[in-house]
Amino acid sequence: MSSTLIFLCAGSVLWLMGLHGLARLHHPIRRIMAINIMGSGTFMVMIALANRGEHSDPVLHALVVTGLVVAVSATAFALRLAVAISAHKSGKQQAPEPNE
Amino acid sequence: MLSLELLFDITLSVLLLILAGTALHVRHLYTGIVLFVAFGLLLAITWARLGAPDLALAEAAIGAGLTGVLLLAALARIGPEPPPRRPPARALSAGVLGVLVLILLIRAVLPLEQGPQPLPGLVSAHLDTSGVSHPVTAVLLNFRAWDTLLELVVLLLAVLGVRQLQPAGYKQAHAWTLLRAWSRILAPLSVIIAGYLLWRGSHAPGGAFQAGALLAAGIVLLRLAGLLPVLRWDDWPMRALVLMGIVVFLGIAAAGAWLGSGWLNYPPQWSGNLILLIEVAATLSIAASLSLLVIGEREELGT
Amino acid sequence: MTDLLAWLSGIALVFGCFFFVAGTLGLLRFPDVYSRLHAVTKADTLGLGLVVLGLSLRAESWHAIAIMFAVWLLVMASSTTACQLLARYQREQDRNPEQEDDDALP
Amino acid sequence: MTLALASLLIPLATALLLLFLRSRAGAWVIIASLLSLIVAGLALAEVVAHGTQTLAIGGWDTPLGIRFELNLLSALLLTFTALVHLLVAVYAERSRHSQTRDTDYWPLSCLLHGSLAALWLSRDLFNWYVTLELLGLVAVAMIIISGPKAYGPALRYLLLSLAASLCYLLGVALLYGRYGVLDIDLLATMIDANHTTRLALLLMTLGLMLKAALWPLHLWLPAAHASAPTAVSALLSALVVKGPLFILWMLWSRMAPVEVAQPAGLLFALAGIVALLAGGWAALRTPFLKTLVAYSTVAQLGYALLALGLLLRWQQTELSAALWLFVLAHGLAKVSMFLAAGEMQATLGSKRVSSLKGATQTMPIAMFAFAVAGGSLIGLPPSGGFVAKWVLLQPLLADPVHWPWALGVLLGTLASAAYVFRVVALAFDRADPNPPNYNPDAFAQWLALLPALVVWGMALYSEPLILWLTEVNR
Repeated sequence: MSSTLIFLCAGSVLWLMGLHGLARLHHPIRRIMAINIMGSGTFMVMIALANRGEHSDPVLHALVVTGLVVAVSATAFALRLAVAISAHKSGKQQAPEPNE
Repeated sequence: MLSLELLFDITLSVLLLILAGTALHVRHLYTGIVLFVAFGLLLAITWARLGAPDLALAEAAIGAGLTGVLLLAALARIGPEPPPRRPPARALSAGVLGVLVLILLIRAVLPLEQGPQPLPGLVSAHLDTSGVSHPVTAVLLNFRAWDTLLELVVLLLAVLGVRQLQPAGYKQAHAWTLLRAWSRILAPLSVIIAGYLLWRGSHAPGGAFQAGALLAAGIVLLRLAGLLPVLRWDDWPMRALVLMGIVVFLGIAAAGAWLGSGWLNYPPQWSGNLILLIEVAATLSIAASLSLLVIGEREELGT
Repeated sequence: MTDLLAWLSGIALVFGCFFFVAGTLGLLRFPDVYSRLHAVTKADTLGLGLVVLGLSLRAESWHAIAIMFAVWLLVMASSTTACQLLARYQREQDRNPEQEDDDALP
Repeated sequence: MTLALASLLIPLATALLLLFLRSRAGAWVIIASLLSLIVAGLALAEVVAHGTQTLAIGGWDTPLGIRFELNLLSALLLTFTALVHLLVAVYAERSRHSQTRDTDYWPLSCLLHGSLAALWLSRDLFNWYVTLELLGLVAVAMIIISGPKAYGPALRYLLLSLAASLCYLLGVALLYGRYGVLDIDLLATMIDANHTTRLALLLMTLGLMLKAALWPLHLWLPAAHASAPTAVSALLSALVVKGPLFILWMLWSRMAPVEVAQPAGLLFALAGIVALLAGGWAALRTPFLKTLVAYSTVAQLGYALLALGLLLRWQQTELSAALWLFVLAHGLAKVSMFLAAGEMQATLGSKRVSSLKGATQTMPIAMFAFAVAGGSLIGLPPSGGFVAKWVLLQPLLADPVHWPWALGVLLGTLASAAYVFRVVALAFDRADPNPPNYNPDAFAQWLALLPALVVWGMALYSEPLILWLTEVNR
């Protein structure tokens, strides 16, 4: 039992929780959060793998940095898309009313 | 028995799992988002614990900070809606399937506690010729620079994608005086820290992405406080900023291919300076793109 | 001397943690937004201050102490601002009760 | 290799230039894709003459760096991508109905071209992840050009595509944890059939199948492809779904251990047969024209899946040729079909198949393009689709044990014939033709016909094509 193993397992569970959430949840924001949790689980597996040896593995760290930027770009795009959908849905029913 | 370190690790992972679960399934969406931000911060601590300070910085800035702002902004405009409940039979079957997949996953990761790791050795062997002394930066901007270049294109595509959306009718709230005063102090600080992170990236944890994200956070804050004018894609300096990173990167790659040494192959005596140049351009591009993603509106973006 | 410092630092850390726990409990259990804010900002300011104090007593260089002090100052300033903004938002909500408040914590 | 890199760089640089100048001039894109096509053709000639070339990016050899490999298949796919992009760009520039006038379609299509070129050349598992994300984002960005009604399918596509990428990425992480390298050929030398490898392959395969809309993970495709602008639907069906398919083929035919690949091949082949039938049936039933064409993509991808499965099952490398011939023929035919369908739909003013009544009279050229492209999808000789099917059927007919598979192909052919004839028969019903809302645009219809003619022309070059594609598998 080592910390690598703990985080490998925790990462797998997180990934699965994200996948499950994506399949079961309906609200777009929740689904987007689920995908982010799935991503965090994947990154956790990668970083736990990087932490195995004497020195941590810089290649995996670099891959995760790339993955994080990809994740945040996609999240931002998805959220804006979700907002646009709800705006156009409510726009069909009544004139759009700025919230807040 | 259990050492203190293991106890800490176990507590951390259990907390993460609980936070993730409640963030997804809690009744109020707002609570879920707050918990999700907390999850991101705890994740940053986990990365630091696992010896990845670069990622801890990136996660805190990008994962927790910007994603949190994005989620809350989206919630304000979409509004919560009660999710319809699924019949319990399907929940049960999903649960059984989940446990099965989990067993497969755990069986697959168990042997990974030890494994061959040829790359870290190679990285440190070639670190001297890479032009920087921090291994993660060396991988990002030299050994696997092509990934990084494409990743900048991903960011650009997200900006372009948001640009295709038609206006959603959204008015920015009026900012209070205190917020304005506080952002006047914070924004310069974020610029200084971003510059420091960028400079530090060549020899220690830090680098273009962390710096860009921090810079973007400063810009977003100023914009929300109403201290910055609207960010328009239509202004050519904005477009130039967004595209600069890719142009500089591609330019250096193509010049290398043209002048002899090869695609993305930096001449050894210049590699340090070239990497710095790319990093500065990339930082500005990332900051501009992320700010457009978070606060750019179609009315402001489009024609 | 070192012993004394270690003891002092330990006490400060314990008290710091106590304030964090108390603040969290207050956040969860107090009835309205204002008292919750009171609890949580107190935790930030006092709890973090004590933790920083405790760690400073153990620090090896002035540099580290300066950084921790800067962290404390920044956190204090931002929590003050955030608290003020939240309280103000809540007061506006209280004045216009017709706007339904879906976002309140349960 | 320089030529291949140029073919990748030209569209990327054009996209950046267009974005900076805020230009929406299609002529630039046409010139750029023509240049890219010429350069890719030269690269293909070079590979034919001198064999496979590799490039270590940045001068760093694997496993440290990323490797590009230009073999016959990559060169062919580069050429194919540039050709399809060119054909679609000419149509989109000229037609009134492409729904891409004065939009960001132009820089986006260039970015799509560049991303695919990067995918064809790369041989690195993680680099493929980044190119997959590029493809997903660019596809979604292009779908939402057509306006708010496409937002729903686009969001669904985006979320599924992200989840699929993360499946793939977890698989890559497991493989890296087990073997410590990311280059596919290095992995192929080390890999053995253990539990981690199996699960990693399963995760990557599921992710890629979802992205390539292979049955049973295809449900997002019809809505997304049908709601996109016409030119975009053509690009999506012809190119985007082929990217993940390429990676899937690489993983299984080059890297996976034989004892895992053989049982998996059976599953792939069965899924392929089901895809042929289910996709064909859905195409036969749907009331909407573009949805019909989109379901036909699902069905046609079944052939590719079947070829991949049998290739793995019997370890017969000739079947790679069948797979890639299907991809090329289907891509060109589908471009023609989508362009013709979009042109007819816009001119006749209805999305329904029933509005095509008498279309041979009102829009004869577009209907002809649809029928010619459909002929290739059915596999009528001497079209590209026929060549592909012929290469696939040869080993199936050689041995009576394999005849059940041939029966599956036959049923699939019948299904595709059914949905093509459903449209064509309606179009020949000239008794009471549906009057067009606009004057039919003859030139745009000719442009829609062009790719279909190319796919029939493919048959003329079938011999070198088969020869090259048989060699690609090591």
